[in-house]
Amino acid sequence: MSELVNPVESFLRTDRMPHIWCPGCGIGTTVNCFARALIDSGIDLESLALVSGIGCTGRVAGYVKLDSFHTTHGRAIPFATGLKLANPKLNVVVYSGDGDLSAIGGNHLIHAARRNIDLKVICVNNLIYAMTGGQTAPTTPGHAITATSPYGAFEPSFNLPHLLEAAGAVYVARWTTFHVRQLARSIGEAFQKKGFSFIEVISPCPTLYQRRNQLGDGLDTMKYYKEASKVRNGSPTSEAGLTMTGEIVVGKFVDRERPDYQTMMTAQMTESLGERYIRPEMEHEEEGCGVCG
Amino acid sequence: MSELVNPVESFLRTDRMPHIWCPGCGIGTTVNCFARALIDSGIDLESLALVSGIGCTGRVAGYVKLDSFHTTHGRAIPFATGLKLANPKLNVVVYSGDGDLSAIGGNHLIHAARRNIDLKVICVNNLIYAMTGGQTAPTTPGHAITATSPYGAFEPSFNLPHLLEAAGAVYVARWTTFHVRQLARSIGEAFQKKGFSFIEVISPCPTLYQRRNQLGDGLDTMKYYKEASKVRNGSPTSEAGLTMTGEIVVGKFVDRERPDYQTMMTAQMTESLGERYIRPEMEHEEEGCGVCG
Amino acid sequence: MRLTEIRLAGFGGQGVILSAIVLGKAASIYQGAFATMTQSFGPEARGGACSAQLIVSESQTLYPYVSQPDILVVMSQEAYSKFAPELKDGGMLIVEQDLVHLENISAEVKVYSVPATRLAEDLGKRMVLNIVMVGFFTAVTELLQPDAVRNAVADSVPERFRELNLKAFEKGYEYGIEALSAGPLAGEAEPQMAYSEE
Amino acid sequence: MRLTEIRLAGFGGQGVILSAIVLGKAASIYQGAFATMTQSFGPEARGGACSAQLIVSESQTLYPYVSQPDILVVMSQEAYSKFAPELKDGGMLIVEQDLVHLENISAEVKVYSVPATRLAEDLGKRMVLNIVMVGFFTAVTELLQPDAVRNAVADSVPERFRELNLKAFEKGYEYGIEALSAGPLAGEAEPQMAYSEE
Amino acid sequence: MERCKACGFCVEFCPTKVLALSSAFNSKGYHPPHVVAPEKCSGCDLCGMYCPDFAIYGTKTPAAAKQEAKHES
Amino acid sequence: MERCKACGFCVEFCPTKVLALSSAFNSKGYHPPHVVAPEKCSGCDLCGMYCPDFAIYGTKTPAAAKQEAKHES
Amino acid sequence: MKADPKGVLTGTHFIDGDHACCEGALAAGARFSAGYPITPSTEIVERFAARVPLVGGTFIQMEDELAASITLQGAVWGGAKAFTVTSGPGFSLMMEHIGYAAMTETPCVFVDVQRGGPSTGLPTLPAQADMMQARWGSHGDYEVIALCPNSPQECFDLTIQAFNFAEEFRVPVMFMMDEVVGHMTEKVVIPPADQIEVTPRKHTRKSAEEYLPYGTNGDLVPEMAHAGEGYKFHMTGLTHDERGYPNMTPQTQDKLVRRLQNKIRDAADRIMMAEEEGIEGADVIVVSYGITSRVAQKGIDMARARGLKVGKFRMITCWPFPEKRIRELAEKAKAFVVPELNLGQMVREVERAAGGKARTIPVSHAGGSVHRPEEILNAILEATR
Amino acid sequence: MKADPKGVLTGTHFIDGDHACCEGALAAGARFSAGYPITPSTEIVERFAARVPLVGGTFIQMEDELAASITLQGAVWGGAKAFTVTSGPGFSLMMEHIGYAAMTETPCVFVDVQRGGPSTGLPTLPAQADMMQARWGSHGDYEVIALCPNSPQECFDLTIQAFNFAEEFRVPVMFMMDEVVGHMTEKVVIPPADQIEVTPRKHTRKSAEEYLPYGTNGDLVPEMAHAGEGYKFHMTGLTHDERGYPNMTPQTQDKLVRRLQNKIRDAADRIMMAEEEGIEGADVIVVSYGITSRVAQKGIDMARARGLKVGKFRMITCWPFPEKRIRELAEKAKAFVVPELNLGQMVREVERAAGGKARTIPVSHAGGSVHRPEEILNAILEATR
Ligand SMILES: Cc1ncc(C[n+]2csc(CCOP(=O)(O)OP(=O)(O)O)c2C)c(N)n1
Ligand SMILES: Cc1ncc(C[n+]2csc(CCOP(=O)(O)OP(=O)(O)O)c2C)c(N)n1
Ligand code: SF4
Ligand code: SF4
Ligand code: SF4
Ligand code: SF4
Ligand code: SF4
Ligand code: SF4
Ligand SMILES: [Mg+2]
Ligand SMILES: [Mg+2]
Repeated sequence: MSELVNPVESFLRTDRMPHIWCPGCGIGTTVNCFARALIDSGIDLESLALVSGIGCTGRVAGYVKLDSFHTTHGRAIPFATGLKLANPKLNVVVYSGDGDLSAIGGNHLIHAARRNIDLKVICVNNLIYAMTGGQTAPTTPGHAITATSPYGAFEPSFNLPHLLEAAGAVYVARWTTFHVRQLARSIGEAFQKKGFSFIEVISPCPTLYQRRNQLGDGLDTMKYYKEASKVRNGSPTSEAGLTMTGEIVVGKFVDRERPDYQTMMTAQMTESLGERYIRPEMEHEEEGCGVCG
Repeated sequence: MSELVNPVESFLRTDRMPHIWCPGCGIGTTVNCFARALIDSGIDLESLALVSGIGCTGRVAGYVKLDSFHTTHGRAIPFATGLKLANPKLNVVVYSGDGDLSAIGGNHLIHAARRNIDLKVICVNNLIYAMTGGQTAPTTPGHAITATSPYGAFEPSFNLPHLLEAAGAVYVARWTTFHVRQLARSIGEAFQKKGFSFIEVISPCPTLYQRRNQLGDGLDTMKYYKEASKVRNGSPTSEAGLTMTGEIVVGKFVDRERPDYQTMMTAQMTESLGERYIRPEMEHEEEGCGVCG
Repeated sequence: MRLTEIRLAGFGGQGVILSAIVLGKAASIYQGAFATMTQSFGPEARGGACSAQLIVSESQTLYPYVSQPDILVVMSQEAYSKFAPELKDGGMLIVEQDLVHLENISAEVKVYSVPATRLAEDLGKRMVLNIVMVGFFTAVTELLQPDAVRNAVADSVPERFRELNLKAFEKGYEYGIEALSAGPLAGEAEPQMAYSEE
Repeated sequence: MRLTEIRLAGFGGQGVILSAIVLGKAASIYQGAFATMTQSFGPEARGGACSAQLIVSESQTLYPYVSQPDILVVMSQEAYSKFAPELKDGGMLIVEQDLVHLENISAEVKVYSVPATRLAEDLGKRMVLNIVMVGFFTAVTELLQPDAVRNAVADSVPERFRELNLKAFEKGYEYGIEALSAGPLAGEAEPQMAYSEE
Repeated sequence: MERCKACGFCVEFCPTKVLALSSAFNSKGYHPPHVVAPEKCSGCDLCGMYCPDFAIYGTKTPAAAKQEAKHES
Repeated sequence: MERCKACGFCVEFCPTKVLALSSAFNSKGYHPPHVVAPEKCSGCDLCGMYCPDFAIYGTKTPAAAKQEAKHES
Repeated sequence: MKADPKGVLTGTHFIDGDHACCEGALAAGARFSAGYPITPSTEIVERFAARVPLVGGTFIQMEDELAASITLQGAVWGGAKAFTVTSGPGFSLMMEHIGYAAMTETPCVFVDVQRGGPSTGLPTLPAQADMMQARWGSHGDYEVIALCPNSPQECFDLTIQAFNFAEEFRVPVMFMMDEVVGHMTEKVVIPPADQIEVTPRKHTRKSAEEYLPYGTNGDLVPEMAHAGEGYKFHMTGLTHDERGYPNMTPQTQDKLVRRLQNKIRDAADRIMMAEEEGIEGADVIVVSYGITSRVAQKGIDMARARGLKVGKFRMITCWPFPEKRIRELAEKAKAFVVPELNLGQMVREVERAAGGKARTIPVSHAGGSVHRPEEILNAILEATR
Repeated sequence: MKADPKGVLTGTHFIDGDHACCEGALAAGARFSAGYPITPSTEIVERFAARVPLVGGTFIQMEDELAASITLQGAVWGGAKAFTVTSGPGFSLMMEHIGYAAMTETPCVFVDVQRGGPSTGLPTLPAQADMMQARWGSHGDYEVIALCPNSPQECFDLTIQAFNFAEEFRVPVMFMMDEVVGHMTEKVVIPPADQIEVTPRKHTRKSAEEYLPYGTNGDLVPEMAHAGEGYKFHMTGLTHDERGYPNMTPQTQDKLVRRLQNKIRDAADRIMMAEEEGIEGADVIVVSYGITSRVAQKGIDMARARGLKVGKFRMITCWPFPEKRIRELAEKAKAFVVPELNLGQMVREVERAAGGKARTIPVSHAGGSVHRPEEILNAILEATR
């Protein structure tokens, strides 16, 4: 059987395996789906860059065999923005956790969605700050016990698809780690779009969220996802709020067309400057590089 | 006529007049409406604190005769949050500009709305960063010329009421400086609510926005507001986007009930801790102060 | 070109800074000399007083500030009150005739006066009063070559306003040539008479 | 209490840190002596190796680290391989019998062995293996007063688990008393025999 | 009226057209409004609400006093 | 199977119940899955997509080879 | 005044430095904390979140460190004693607001549990490489106080001291722990409340009419008022006059910023806390702080065992730097040996203050662990050569 | 290599320092800037926004300085030369990402046009009080290069130099202007592109298989690759090995962080740029930088007019501090006079390096204007006493 290799193997830095994720952690499952989406979409891996922030999910950047950037906490999106604008030919994926993207990174999230920067954002939402030991996140459901909410969380949590739709994303979907095929399909769809895409994946953190709330282990959580999820493609995002043990509305919620940032920039500059405008990407088409000599 | 005094005089630090705002600037008009709303609501001025960020609007804190805090750029809301949580009896108003609140302060804006902190936010939206000389703001309409968009702005702008509704505000309204009575009424209504209220006021910056875009002076702008505004109370916020010269949808868009942060905190703590929970405000009711001795 | 320290002052919107830039450009670009221009930003950015310091010289000057100007150009009463006392003995004072009322001028000072705003209004654009002033300055100070200043004017304004500004320069310059031949006013004279005499 | 340097090591989830805390608390709170406990956080926070260093002494010790422990408690093979070489000559080695296979032990070392996991499982909660180990440690080292340790156990676990943990302590303690009277194993002996002999 | 910067808001939006910008200058060089039709003033204070410079306001005074005493100067 | 951490996802969600957790340990002390019903395997690779540790996968092999060669070990 | 007994967990505890720091804050009267999780500091606020609802106060986890570091200041102006807690990356994000606290004279405490840097670095391992940042990390001229504990007991005691200094001088105090001290568990004795001295807020007793928010007389520290008390005061991060009004002139700037500096510098002797031992007659003095001071002890002991005359100067107050004392010591000893868990930070100050009178030998360490005592011994040996 | 002519506005201009800085960046090959407006720096990016679409590049105004300071780094890894521009408050917000750039060895330039601080301070008036922050403002140990221009011409020339150093050493370079230099207008001569030397990116020529992202041989500066070139490399702000993989051990930390330090320290002589005049035989040497160096000149001239022997040492490179040279000068002169628009920052380094060999006399100034030349003269007089 030695001639057979796991198809995702070529997407991984196998020299860094085993990874640090706990037994039953959902992050690896999402990576698996991501890898399979890449295979299916036949996208050129050399043109693909992956950017993560800090967190358990943030470690994804360290495990994928792509140009991969492990940035600072919350700043994956602006880093990715610079990458994309400097080299518009890149496909840029942002892969990070709920806390990283929506707490400290919340401002960049809504502004990048507003600008409609052509980024594919995969947000692994385990409803907690896992890496730092299980503190309350803006996604933590009410009443959940966390390290910083020892008497139960009471802040309302973000309904991320709703926020992202209002901010301007062109593609918004939510799945759980149970929905492996749908998730892979969504990722593939996001690659077809030009603009800001946001895919939320609800994922177990048995070590710090489920166990502390007597919600069992990873497998128990997967079973809960299976039971409690309702696929409602096109559902109004305002109706997609989450609770600790209730229904999980999943599906593709938003898929609309708006010109992306670079398209708008080119249009406006061309309108004002006509021929005098030199598109940044033309630089890349020239012979010889102005940076490296 | 010397015995008659302008009724807003008592709200102003007259020793700091004249203010720095340009002729035809709308900020003063909003302050006027604010002062009148305070008179009408009969609110106790000693319990009222006003917090601003940095900008032309941010200077409001320096002109009102209230406990008034001129904080750092973008951080009026978290400062106000601390003020309110440390002394729940205060009425706390945040008064700042569009750039301050929605660009650098965007994260705090959405998180405070999510948490439903009991703050009244008045956002003077002049569609520009005025204080620094007229650069593009997240609110600048497409095609407008600014100091940093010399060939015309091309980024889509935020529809702030829509964003704030999605983030969780309980009261969301928009008026222009033409709508002085409605604005004063809205401010009064916000004081009646417990929770995060957001009032956007579209306001002229003749010096740096209107003139540069050949939109005339302050008065021309006021006339445009008068003509182009459509009062649509209860309008879906998603339909309240703005353009440079088009219709301005104004009105009270959101007015809903959700328990505010402190109410939820008390409920959760009481549920978990029962009698052992000591509410922070109880401290203030005690004799003798634990801080000042 | 002798080392000359100049202060230009007025209020926001008069184009004080641009006039300093034009003069500096003339010296440093079109006459191959050196010029250093600094401006005061008041504590509040909007409106209010506005002043520029310009040092022109044959060689690079390191210290960039003017303490006792050789030439003071004032376009507002406030600027006059603030800066006139600093003027060097024997220095030259140039004033906007309608906006400045002269008081207590030392006899040592050579005063030239020009109704720059009105001259500009005559041209149909009040806005160009600063370039009128530049023309006047060029004539009465004889510090810079008129052609160098003309080039600097042409180079410093948007294409569509070029002609107008060049006209403004000539208007000020001509007025200055006359004033120069008339000689400086005594500090006591009511300067606005100069215009009504025309 | 003589200055004693102790290292406890195993893998994440075994409660290594808590056992060190209990021992430290016994010394410093219930016996009025001093204890310093430090722990190694590995490069990766989750799972993996886990170790604690504990120094107990009559007076405050400033230097908080152990380089050559007097007593080494190991609860995993990895910990054993890593730390056994550091053990002081004539020191004491305490091992989890089922999880550690002894190799190349110097004859100077006194080895005591306890099937803490199985003893804990006998009590119905594998989780308390660390407190079984604490009991065993108390018995064989004779470093701390058993009552001080009992108090520390009671004080360190949540109310609802108190009884269980105290039982675990006793189980380990009794096993230790027997082991002590049997004397240390030779390094060569197959330690798991100790249990099957019961 | 020393604070007035002549934006014209009060003049434009006075519902009964009580005011007009005067041709005189105030000390800052602006033309402040003056009352041209005091009898029409309802004391609605809209001028006061509009004024960005806190330079004017209206009051509801007894009908007799209406034509005076309404506009700070 | 050295990477397996015995989460049980593959076992639970294999649509045809091909797998079961074994009682043996791998070197990390976990019980990895083993194939109990190779003939039922469709090669759907759901196990592969679910596995958070990249420890298993399914392939569509010719029918003859189905019972072997599918699960990395 | 005496501590409020509600916050004081009197008794003998076996807890780590992070938890002791939290108890110190509670004992000092802190009833508000705004935080954002980061290893290895989070345990402090985790404990605070569990403890403060039982004492009457609030913990709020903010969306980021920018928010945390200003929310706490809002709370101070609302009448609370407040602090925040972070580690390197978060500390970097707090720099703007440390400057704001200095400028507005907001009494508050910033705890930095130092870990390996730069950037994300070594999240779970120790360093002492934010020492210069603690002093210089915000733009413009300002002064702070920085304290370095070396044990859980000191994490308790000195946290109280940090709050007391903050109140006395109306200054942000940097409480510079390190990962080892934060995670080290030792006996911590918490005395009864009536044995804990707590500095009350310097609250004005003037009437609203008399009150000048930034006026001072004599001691350079203005009196404070809180929102909601009727003073209707204004405060700003702009250069301001005694009324708290913006006044952007070089004169006002000079007066204000020099006062901010002098209120600390003039009191440096009082703020300076250090542990000295074996200084008299010492040839070499080991200058250290935080966890390194305990490691240094072993190096000193080893050197003394070889008959060397080695003194120990352990800084508790690192900022303001004990310049005067080091200058004095430079006249006495031949050399200073300065071990720190960084590539040379406080040693620069030692070198400066020594002014060539005594040699200065850094013992640098990039962090991630502590020095081997031998490294310190070797430096001592080199110093005596 | 030679500058790309597209970005070079060859000719003689009469422009201010802000605009000259922008032209320097364009000449150096910068084709990307991410900014956030703040007085008095905004003119730089305003000009860039107007110029770069005509040259082939991008300006993006971000939502805040946190974003700006990391977006530019994304652009660098995407293949651009990039910079950002700010002033005090914004600089404070960039501290985390300056550390990130240092750790990941991202070549880039941060321009800080210094204004009065702390906090919002004096937004439109000058200071030089972010000098220590430029070196120490981020957590952990790292090294940067900082340059201080004193004229618009230097704003042009030295911006190019800043980019060149950034590329040569793969380090963030701090370009420390001040409000006076930024807003001062003078002649700026921009030479033809073929007379402008530009340092190319140190791009690897290795194959993807051979390439070690953080491996070095000899010169301590690793070779770089960009995203999209097939290298499939990883980079992180965690402590990392030569492969760029996280490796959180004290050993890797030591190797990495010391290399980050040494690549700059070892090259300090080469990086050190200064202007010396009248040093030989001088009794007093005035050490200054930025706008103050021009003010100091007047003080020096006044002192020389009185027959005093005064030398001038003008630092162009402030970090790494010209330690060696100051040490040498301390042997020659009796005293250093150090005027700066702050309450004493670089003077501490001078004092340290002087090591008691020469007196050090600070001439502090809280900012908002420049020194009166008499203040400098007086200090010189004091120094000769
Ligand atoms: C500036 C800064 N603040 C805080 C941290 C500490 N930190 C690391 S990861 C993390 C939260 C991670 O949560 P999330 O993004 O949900 O990822 P998860 O671990 O849950 O996958 C935090 C707060 C940091 N590294 N940097
Ligand atoms: C950290 C920081 N960044 C930038 C600035 C500069 N700044 C001051 S006000 C302002 C924008 C103000 O815009 P807005 O909030 O819309 O207020 P306006 O002036 O338009 O009323 C900016 C960018 C600052 N003071 N601090
Ligand atoms: S802590 Fe939670 S999120 Fe992190 S690896 Fe473990 S299970 Fe996954
Ligand atoms: S610049 Fe614009 S916003 Fe600022 S005061 Fe003037 S008109 Fe108002
Ligand atoms: S108060 Fe009188 S003047 Fe003012 S708006 Fe009303 S009617 Fe007009
Ligand atoms: S009084 Fe007020 S509203 Fe009327 S013109 Fe003057 S400033 Fe404008
Ligand atoms: S590939 Fe085979 S074993 Fe895997 S899930 Fe599909 S049917 Fe089951
Ligand atoms: S093979 Fe993978 S999915 Fe299956 S039990 Fe092991 S880790 Fe879980
Ligand atoms: Mg998470
Ligand atoms: Mg604005």
